[in-house]
Amino acid sequence: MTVRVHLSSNLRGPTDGIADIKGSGTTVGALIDDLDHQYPGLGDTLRSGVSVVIDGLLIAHPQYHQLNDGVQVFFVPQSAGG
Amino acid sequence: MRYASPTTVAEAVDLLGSEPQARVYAGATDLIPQIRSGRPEPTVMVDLKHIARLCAIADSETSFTVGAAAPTADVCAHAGLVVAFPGLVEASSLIGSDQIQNRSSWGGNLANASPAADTPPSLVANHARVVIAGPGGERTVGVEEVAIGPGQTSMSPGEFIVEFELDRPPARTADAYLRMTPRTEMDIAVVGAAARVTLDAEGRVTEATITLGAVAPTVVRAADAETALVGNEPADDVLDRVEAAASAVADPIDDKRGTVAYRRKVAGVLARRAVVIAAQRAAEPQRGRGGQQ
Amino acid sequence: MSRVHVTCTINGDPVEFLCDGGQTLLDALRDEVGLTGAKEGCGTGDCGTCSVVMDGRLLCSCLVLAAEAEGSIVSTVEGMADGDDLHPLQQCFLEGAALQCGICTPGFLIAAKALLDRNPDPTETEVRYGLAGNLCRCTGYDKIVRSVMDAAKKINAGTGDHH
Amino acid sequence: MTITEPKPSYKYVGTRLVRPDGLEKVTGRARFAADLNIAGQLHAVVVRSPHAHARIVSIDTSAAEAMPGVKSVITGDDFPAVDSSHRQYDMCVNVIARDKVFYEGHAVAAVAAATLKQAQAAAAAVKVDYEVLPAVLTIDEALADNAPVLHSHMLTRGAEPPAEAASNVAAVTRFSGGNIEAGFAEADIVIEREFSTKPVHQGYIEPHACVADTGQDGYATIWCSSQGHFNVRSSTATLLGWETTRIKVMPAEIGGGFGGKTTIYLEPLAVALSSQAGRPVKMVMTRSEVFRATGPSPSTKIRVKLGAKKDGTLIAGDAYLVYSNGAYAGAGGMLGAMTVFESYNIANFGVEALDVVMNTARSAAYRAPAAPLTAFATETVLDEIAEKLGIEAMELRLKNAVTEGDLSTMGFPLARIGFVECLEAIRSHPHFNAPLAPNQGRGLAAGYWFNIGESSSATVNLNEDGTATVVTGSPDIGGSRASMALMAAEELGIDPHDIRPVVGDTEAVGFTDVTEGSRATFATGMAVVQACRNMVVELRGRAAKMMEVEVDDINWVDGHAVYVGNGDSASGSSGDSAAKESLSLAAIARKAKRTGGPLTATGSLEAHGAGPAFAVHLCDVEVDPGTGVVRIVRYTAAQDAGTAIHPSYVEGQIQGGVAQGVGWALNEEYIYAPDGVMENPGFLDYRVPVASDLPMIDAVIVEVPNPAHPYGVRGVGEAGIVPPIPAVANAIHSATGCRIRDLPMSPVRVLEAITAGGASANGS
Repeated sequence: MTVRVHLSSNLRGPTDGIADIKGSGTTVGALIDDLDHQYPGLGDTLRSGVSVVIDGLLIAHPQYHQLNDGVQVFFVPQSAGG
Repeated sequence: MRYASPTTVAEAVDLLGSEPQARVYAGATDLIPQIRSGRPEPTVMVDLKHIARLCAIADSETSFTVGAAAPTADVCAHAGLVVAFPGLVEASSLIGSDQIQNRSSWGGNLANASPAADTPPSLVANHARVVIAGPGGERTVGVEEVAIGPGQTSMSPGEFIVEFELDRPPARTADAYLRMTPRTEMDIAVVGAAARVTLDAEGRVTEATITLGAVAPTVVRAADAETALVGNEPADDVLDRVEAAASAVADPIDDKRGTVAYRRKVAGVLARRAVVIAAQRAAEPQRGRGGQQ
Repeated sequence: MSRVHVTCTINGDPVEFLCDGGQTLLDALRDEVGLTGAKEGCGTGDCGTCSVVMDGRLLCSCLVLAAEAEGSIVSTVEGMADGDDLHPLQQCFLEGAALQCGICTPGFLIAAKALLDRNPDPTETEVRYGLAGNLCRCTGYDKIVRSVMDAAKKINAGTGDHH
Repeated sequence: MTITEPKPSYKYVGTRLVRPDGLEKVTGRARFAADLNIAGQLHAVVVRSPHAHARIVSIDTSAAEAMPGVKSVITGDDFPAVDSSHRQYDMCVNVIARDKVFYEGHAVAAVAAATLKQAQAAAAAVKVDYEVLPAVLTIDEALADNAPVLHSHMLTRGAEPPAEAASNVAAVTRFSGGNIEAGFAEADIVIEREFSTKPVHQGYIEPHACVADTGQDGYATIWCSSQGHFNVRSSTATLLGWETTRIKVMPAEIGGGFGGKTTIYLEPLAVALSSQAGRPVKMVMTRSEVFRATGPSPSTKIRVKLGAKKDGTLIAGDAYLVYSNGAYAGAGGMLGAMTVFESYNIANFGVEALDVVMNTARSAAYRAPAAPLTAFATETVLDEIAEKLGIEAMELRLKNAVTEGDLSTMGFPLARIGFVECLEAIRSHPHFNAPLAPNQGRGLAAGYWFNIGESSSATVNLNEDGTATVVTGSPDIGGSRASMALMAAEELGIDPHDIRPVVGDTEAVGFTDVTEGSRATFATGMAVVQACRNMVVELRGRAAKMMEVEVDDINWVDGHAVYVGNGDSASGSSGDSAAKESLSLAAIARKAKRTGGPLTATGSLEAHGAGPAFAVHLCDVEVDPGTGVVRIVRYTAAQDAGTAIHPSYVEGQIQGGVAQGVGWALNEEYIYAPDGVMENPGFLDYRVPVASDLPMIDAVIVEVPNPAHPYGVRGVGEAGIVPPIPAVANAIHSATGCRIRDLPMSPVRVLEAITAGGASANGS
């Protein structure tokens, strides 16, 4: 299935600055594989130190997170805490 | 390391004379951390707190005698001292927490010879004398003669401070002490200022002693500020001169606690404020009889 | 090196222990006597977590030689409660959430008891200055100060009837 | 308390339960790390570098080994080599130096002996030959063209084009949105300011301590206090090159952490020493070691530029952040970039953040890491914009505050948040319009923190008397056990006093991440709720057996299995007729043996949906114009807790954050001598606030529930430290007309600013 993807601005190197793209996959991991085909190098960018926000939920380790039709996936840097 | 607790001055003198690595021990708020951090240990710690004379506080018609190891908590609780030397008592109360107040003493504060110590400026302002015991017997010197530099005193090996003597202040006389610290408590003076003034019946200053702490290797007496004050009422223009003179005499260093410029300026500010407080106190009706209520 | 033999009273019990001449009362309490309620936060008298009362005086036990305790009466946090009966300060600290991590709590309780023994009805300012020798990094002191004042009320009202 | 949405009526959640671990703590019986003594233990001390930057030429331990009582001596050579590409390289070489030391206090060797004195003496006899190198001690020095490079492998991450030569810049992070040039062109007012801050320490009162015992079977047990014992286990194993399962970590009570105990320092040394000596080894840091050799916060240089329209609408923002993380790479700059503009809608923005290294102790997390410093910059520039535009500081913030659906700096729409509600809580507080005395001033500031989720596990065991034990893997730093008991009580429907919450060791409970990111009550709370809900499913099944009814006919109501089906199906002859309609949890627990065995349930999850927390603070100060001394005279702090599970400990977190923030604002700083030696490694000259430095701190709990948590919890541990620095700075400006942009705002600095007539070091 195809989902809308938004990259936070620090992750847009491989897309030449494009923020909003589309990709497909039933999980976030599969989505990243697809995005890496479209934008070589984006896979590495999105696989380490990156979280996603889906339906308002921040998901820190999203690789196997299931994607439903029509969702938008926001890739954001991973936060930390004290 | 041995621990010894003599009960007389003579016994303490003997102990200190018998071993070169003996150390006097009272509050030891600095000594114990040094030992624990692995510094060489003294061979014997001579605890002076079991000598009654060193812990006693006594007063007479004319004077006070305060044991060198009397806890500052006791000084602050002594009604006679509180009335006669409110500034000196304030200075005493500022040494550390309640916990430290039960260990710190004028003797320790003076013998450590820290330029930032709180009580020496007030002790000097009140013309205190110290009795020092040692192998050669006892001698009495002005309190300003004890510390001669950071960590250095004029006392010989084997000597220790036994007690402080303070004359009862004359009528219409009072002192004050102020210090600047970043925190309200648990801190070391960045600048300290003590003032003692005597007023005449018209409110003019007849005698003044103004001293500064933490702005030079030892307590500094602000003679020009005293001169500016004597013969005058402590009005604004006079106080301006006091402030300027106190700033001018300060000779501080830059260090982790403050800068030269800051210490110099604040020395003047605190000296001025201390003079104002001392003069207000001196003018209180009950001071007419010279510190006795 | 021969050790110093000390006989004293701790929390009402006669205690004997051996210590080194340079050993602090804090280390002796913790390592020789087995009372670990007093903590070491700094070792320089700046944090108050090692507070004990010796012969009626509140002290930082990290700045006292153990040998000095000879013949003395020492009170630590372990002796504050009367059996299962908590001291009003302990009760108020619990109810008032005056502790978070709890490492400073023994020192605060001892210092607060010494404060109330000396000044049974302190103002907020007096409590704050009276406890200035005890550092707490968790609470911002608010609930500690309130709990001490609550305990003072309780004790003064006789509802916290306790030794 | 401001409650913004109808709140479900809870029976226990939201009450002020006396904390279950409290009795042990007020009687002195609670065991913190240094309170543990194991029979036969040795005492160990660390040999530390006296130099800020040096190559280790050689280490001669022979004299130390020959000294009385010495049982083992270790150096970096006793640990497996670690490659700079290893994920935990920095942690490994920070715990014990290999070829170079990077800061004064860096561990180079450790000695275990029968007594502490013997160990100290032997440590002093370890001979280390250093080749002293020039030290880099400030951000400017680190960035200078000819700067000595600390790490020859450090290529700037995120650099474009990719870095080819090593430098002291670990990483660069850039964020942007809209069109920044166009934004500033549209602005009616633009203000740009520079800020600088020093490292500060978390200042937990309990120094790091541990006891380690390595058995002949090669398995080690560690007793220690930490914010995460599973992390102690894995990090120690990494350093030793061991299988994780060879190590068991027993959590002691922890005497404060605030981020500083999320990493390790002593444990691998203790295990290695114990392994060599065949005896348990105890290690306790001195306060001086804590200051010199554990992680302070980063120091920073920050430049923030904001543009606004006349009506106060923020239209453009530009930020340049440099965070020094001390000796090794860290994430301060990136976290700064993620927080600097996060509280406000700014259509056009750009952020560039550098993470740099220098020869000071490796920084560790400190409560909302990075955010207090970006808030210092943004909130004081905002204050200046408000002043210049003649708009109230509160109105300016309300006008630009982010709300649900607004876009984060990172591009996603924000979920339900409570920022505006916090602003309104302060605006309607009596403090807001209270009169001020001479030399007093009032400052307003806001703060934001993400909060995080991560992994948590919980086990609920029902005991035969009907009480429950709730085991979690989260060290309790501030009362979280009480919160766990309340949530479990709410779920199970039993009195929280009948629940014993405990922190389990690494072999007693499922994996649980570090207590950080304000996650314990949020994420571990979710695991507890999950475990309890699993338990309720089991309890309904057992009750169905006892009542001889279908499980679907049983509801769980207020601690009871209640039969809600058609009465006919419950008419079995052998059933417990007295319990036909309702069985208490205790009654079911009593019969557990006969209905299927012990009642145990677990919950384990990776918590998603940590809700961001906002805080808004109002601070009154009084400034002594003669000395520059600033005293805090009144303080009110509002914070969105989502739902306050235990209001007392939520208030406590807020109040504690305020106190730390005030200390950071006014007096706390690392002071280094020119050779990089820390000059103030003690509580006398590192000035954390004492009780008399602070007023009561009025904590106002705002509750805008987090939709992702079963009880609406947001983390509360960190956001409270974010606004105090700018709140104090803005209050000082209000009192004196001076804007101070360098921390700490010490008396020296304040008096300088007053004397200069309102101009601070970098202009006004």
